Amino acid sequence: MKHHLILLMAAKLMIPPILLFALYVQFHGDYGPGGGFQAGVIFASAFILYGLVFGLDELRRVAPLSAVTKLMAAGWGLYIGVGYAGVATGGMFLDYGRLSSDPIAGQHTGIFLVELGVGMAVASTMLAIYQCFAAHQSRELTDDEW
Amino acid sequence: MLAAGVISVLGAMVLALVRLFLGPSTYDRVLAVNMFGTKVILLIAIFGFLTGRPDFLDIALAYAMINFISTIAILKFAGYYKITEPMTRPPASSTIPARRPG
Amino acid sequence: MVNAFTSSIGHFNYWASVLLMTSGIYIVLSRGNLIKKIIGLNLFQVSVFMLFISMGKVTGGTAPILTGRHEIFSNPLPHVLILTAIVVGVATTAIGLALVVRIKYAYGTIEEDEILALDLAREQMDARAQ
Amino acid sequence: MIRQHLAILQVMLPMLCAPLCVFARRPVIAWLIATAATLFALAGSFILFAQALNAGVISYHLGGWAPPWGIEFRLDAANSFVLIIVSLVGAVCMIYGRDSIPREIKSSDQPLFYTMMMLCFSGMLGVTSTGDAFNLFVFLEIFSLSSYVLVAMGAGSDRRALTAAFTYLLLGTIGATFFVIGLGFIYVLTGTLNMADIAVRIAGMSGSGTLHVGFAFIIVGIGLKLAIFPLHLWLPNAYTHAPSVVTALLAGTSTKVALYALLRMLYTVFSPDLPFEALILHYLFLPLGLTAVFVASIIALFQSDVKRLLAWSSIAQSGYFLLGVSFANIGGLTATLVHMFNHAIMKSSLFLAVGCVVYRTGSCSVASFRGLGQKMPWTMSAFVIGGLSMIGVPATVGFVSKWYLVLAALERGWWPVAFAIVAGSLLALFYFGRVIEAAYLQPSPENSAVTEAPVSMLAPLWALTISCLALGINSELTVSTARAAAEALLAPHAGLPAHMGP
Amino acid sequence: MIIRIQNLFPVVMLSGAFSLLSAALFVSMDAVDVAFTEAAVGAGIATVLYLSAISLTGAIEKPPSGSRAIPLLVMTGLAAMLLYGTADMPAYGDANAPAHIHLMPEYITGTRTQIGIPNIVSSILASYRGFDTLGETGVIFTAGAGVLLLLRRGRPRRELANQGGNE
Repeated sequence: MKHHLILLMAAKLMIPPILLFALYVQFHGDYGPGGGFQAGVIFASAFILYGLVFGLDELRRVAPLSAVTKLMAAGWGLYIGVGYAGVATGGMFLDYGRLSSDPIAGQHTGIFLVELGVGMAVASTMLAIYQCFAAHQSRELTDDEW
Repeated sequence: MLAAGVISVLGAMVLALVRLFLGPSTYDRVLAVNMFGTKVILLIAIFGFLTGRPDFLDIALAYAMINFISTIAILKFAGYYKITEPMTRPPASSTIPARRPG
Repeated sequence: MVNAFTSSIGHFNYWASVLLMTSGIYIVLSRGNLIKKIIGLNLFQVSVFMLFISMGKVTGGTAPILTGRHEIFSNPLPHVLILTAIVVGVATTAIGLALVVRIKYAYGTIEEDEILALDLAREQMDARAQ
Repeated sequence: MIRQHLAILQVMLPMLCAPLCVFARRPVIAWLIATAATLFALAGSFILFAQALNAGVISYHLGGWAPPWGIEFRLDAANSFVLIIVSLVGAVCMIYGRDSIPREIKSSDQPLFYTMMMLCFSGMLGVTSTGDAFNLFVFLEIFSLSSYVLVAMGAGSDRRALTAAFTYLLLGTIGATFFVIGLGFIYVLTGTLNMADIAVRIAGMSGSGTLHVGFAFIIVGIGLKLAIFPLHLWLPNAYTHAPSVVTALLAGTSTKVALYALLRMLYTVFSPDLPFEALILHYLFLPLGLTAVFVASIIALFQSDVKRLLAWSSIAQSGYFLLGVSFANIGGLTATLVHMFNHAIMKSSLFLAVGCVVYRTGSCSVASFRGLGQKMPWTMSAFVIGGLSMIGVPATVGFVSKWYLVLAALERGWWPVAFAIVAGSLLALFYFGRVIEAAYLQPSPENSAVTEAPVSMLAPLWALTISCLALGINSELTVSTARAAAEALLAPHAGLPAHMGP
Repeated sequence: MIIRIQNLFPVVMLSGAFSLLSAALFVSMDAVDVAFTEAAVGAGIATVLYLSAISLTGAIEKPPSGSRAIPLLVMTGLAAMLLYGTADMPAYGDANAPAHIHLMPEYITGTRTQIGIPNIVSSILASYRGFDTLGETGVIFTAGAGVLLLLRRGRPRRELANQGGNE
């Protein structure tokens, strides 16, 4: 006998659209409101919803903390890496103009990569923070602590 | 027409806030917060049309999702006192403790 | 009189955010509960964001996304700064709450005066031990 | 190519090492990465200083955008001088940390701990290098957030580290937010965030309330980070309970970076006319500085914990900085900068020496110093030299800074202030005397088996101690560097591109 | 209201609502990107974080003790200063404020010609002031690593056992 069957089903139905929406915000950020940071938060909140409904153990199975930590470092590393790519292609640090033959296309590539790095870092950081807090829930609150 | 919509939504928001402040029980407040969130979404949608930039519906969409998630978080917290338990199990106590005046 | 009225409209947003800012600071200074302090800090920061965004608004302007149909845009630079500041705010909140949780473990309370009393008792114990 | 990009690599290499340390499987590898990065930064800062002296100003345009639109790194003699201080103390602390950190931090936490150290270090370098006011705030936050966590890492041995970190977080965030508010006011007036551009555009206006309030908020915000006298509440606890390496790093660098930011704001952004002529700020700084020196020194007299004693002494020293600034002449500024460098060396070496004592005895109360003169001769002699230097005994760097402060006071004709500086040193004699007396004249507790600290900790400690003596005897080097830095600070419009000129 | 309530649970809900409201305000002031972020962070992530922190530490706040004079004094001083400062500011929405005429036109045309994406906020964020955003990501990374350092290991038994004495 499952409790909250409706909620479980609703959450299951909601999570894929949220992830899809996060990707839309990520890649449509150049044209409308949005960008890496917002997309990262929405992406993470989909996982947080999953964790809320199905429990922390299940969330850990899907997104283990060690992997999340590495992703966090990788996201920021990607941003810095794009910066170094600017130096390597003969421009200044974070200069995207030479990432492609045409400066404007280069800017597009640079902004795309940078936003991707931000999105990765933010999503994984939020998830890591949530997992850290959730992992500590070991004590029962009594009624009069309310 | 749209302006009238904005005004009525604002009125509804004020009413929701009143319930939020007074709300004797937690349920009242949760409902009020959720309704307040819904009204904000509506407000943004109408406002987008009012200023001629309907492409901002994106934001309203995002709000709807966030509002859903935070309401679930609040409710889960109210029912279980903690956020790790999977919701496939029954809550720790089946009733939300009565609000004390505060 | 009329002049004062228009200028008060012109600065209303600033005043509102100043009010919020001061109440945020008031919470931080006057409340003993550490989580409440962090909430106050958050309120303070959000009101600063409002101040900034008010500075960026241009009458008749629209959101700074090029469409080809609009010519006047609000100033996007404060928006950029505030995006960064929001991120900084949430980072501070996260670390602050993590510290609060650790303090709760270590002291068993998150009320400032109780923590101070515990620390004082310990210092007196140390002094006696020497 | 590296020379051309050195200004940015100096900051970004340590910053890249932060995520790299996360991937390190063993703490030693993380330590190696971190130490290599600090040594690179040290070498880089010396080269940059030489370049800045030659070229006047090094301007690095990030992203290839010209300054008022893009962010620039703007290095002159003043910031590259501060860069040297930061990277020197950072490198010494990292080498020292090889044996000290495993004692205080669990091995599974160490890679992340080194990540934090790197973030803190590169954040400080960034604050120092940047020429953009908002970018300064961003780096200030990286450095502050990581230092809150680093201070809290002392919780392994004492839970009070947590409350110390929390207070630090509250006040630090309020300070940073004040800085942002001030920045917003200035932005409304000028429409720019580039420091040099702000300076040019502010120069013409005066008497605007927005300008004054913006200025006040910026100064108070930085003052909270700098722990100038009434805003120092977070500092003693934070320094006392943090791990030894962290304390040495923060004591040696963080207040120096904040001081640099203050000087940059006072002299470059609000070219000296506004702070010192329109608002006569020196009449505020002078009493604050004097109170800081005396009150903090007297509180230090009554401390039973050596780290806390040194922390109060740091607050007293920030009073000396303020005094130097309040003289509002080039002599005072030079004295402040000389003292900044010297204080970084002395205070770090003192905290490192205390770290050695903690390493062996596990405590840093004055009582636990009893008899250490015989048991740990090298550590304690380094401590004594550091202490003498803080007092201002001739042939140490402390004497040099006091000397120039007194000279600057006399240059202004402020006899009582000069006298007060000497009296403040006398107080330092008393509080250091207590510790030294315990170490050399009191017998050690009987069953103590304390031995000398390992060489890997003594070597960096003595490197600082020797430079403390060498630069005290031959003061020409620091003083001439500091004078160049002071001149750079007082020449705000040097080296501006044509479209930004006044 | 947020100041007064001593039970923290409604306070958290209220601050979530406040955050949504301020996000709506941001939309009305044309700051759509900021509104997006504020809603996602303030109403979503921050609420969840506060709730989990409260469920760890208890939700009842002790009634405030001590004098209110000093906070009130600081508060009035601050308010007076800020009002004095804002009094000289250009009026809300003034298109001729220095902030809107100094660098802004170049950013707007530059976004068209040099970068070629419609969202000016994105172009400033990621390209003109890309280094700030690098730092911002660094701040987030710092927070993540910091929380990991502070909370990664489970509940520390030792701290409980000797209540934080020196070892």
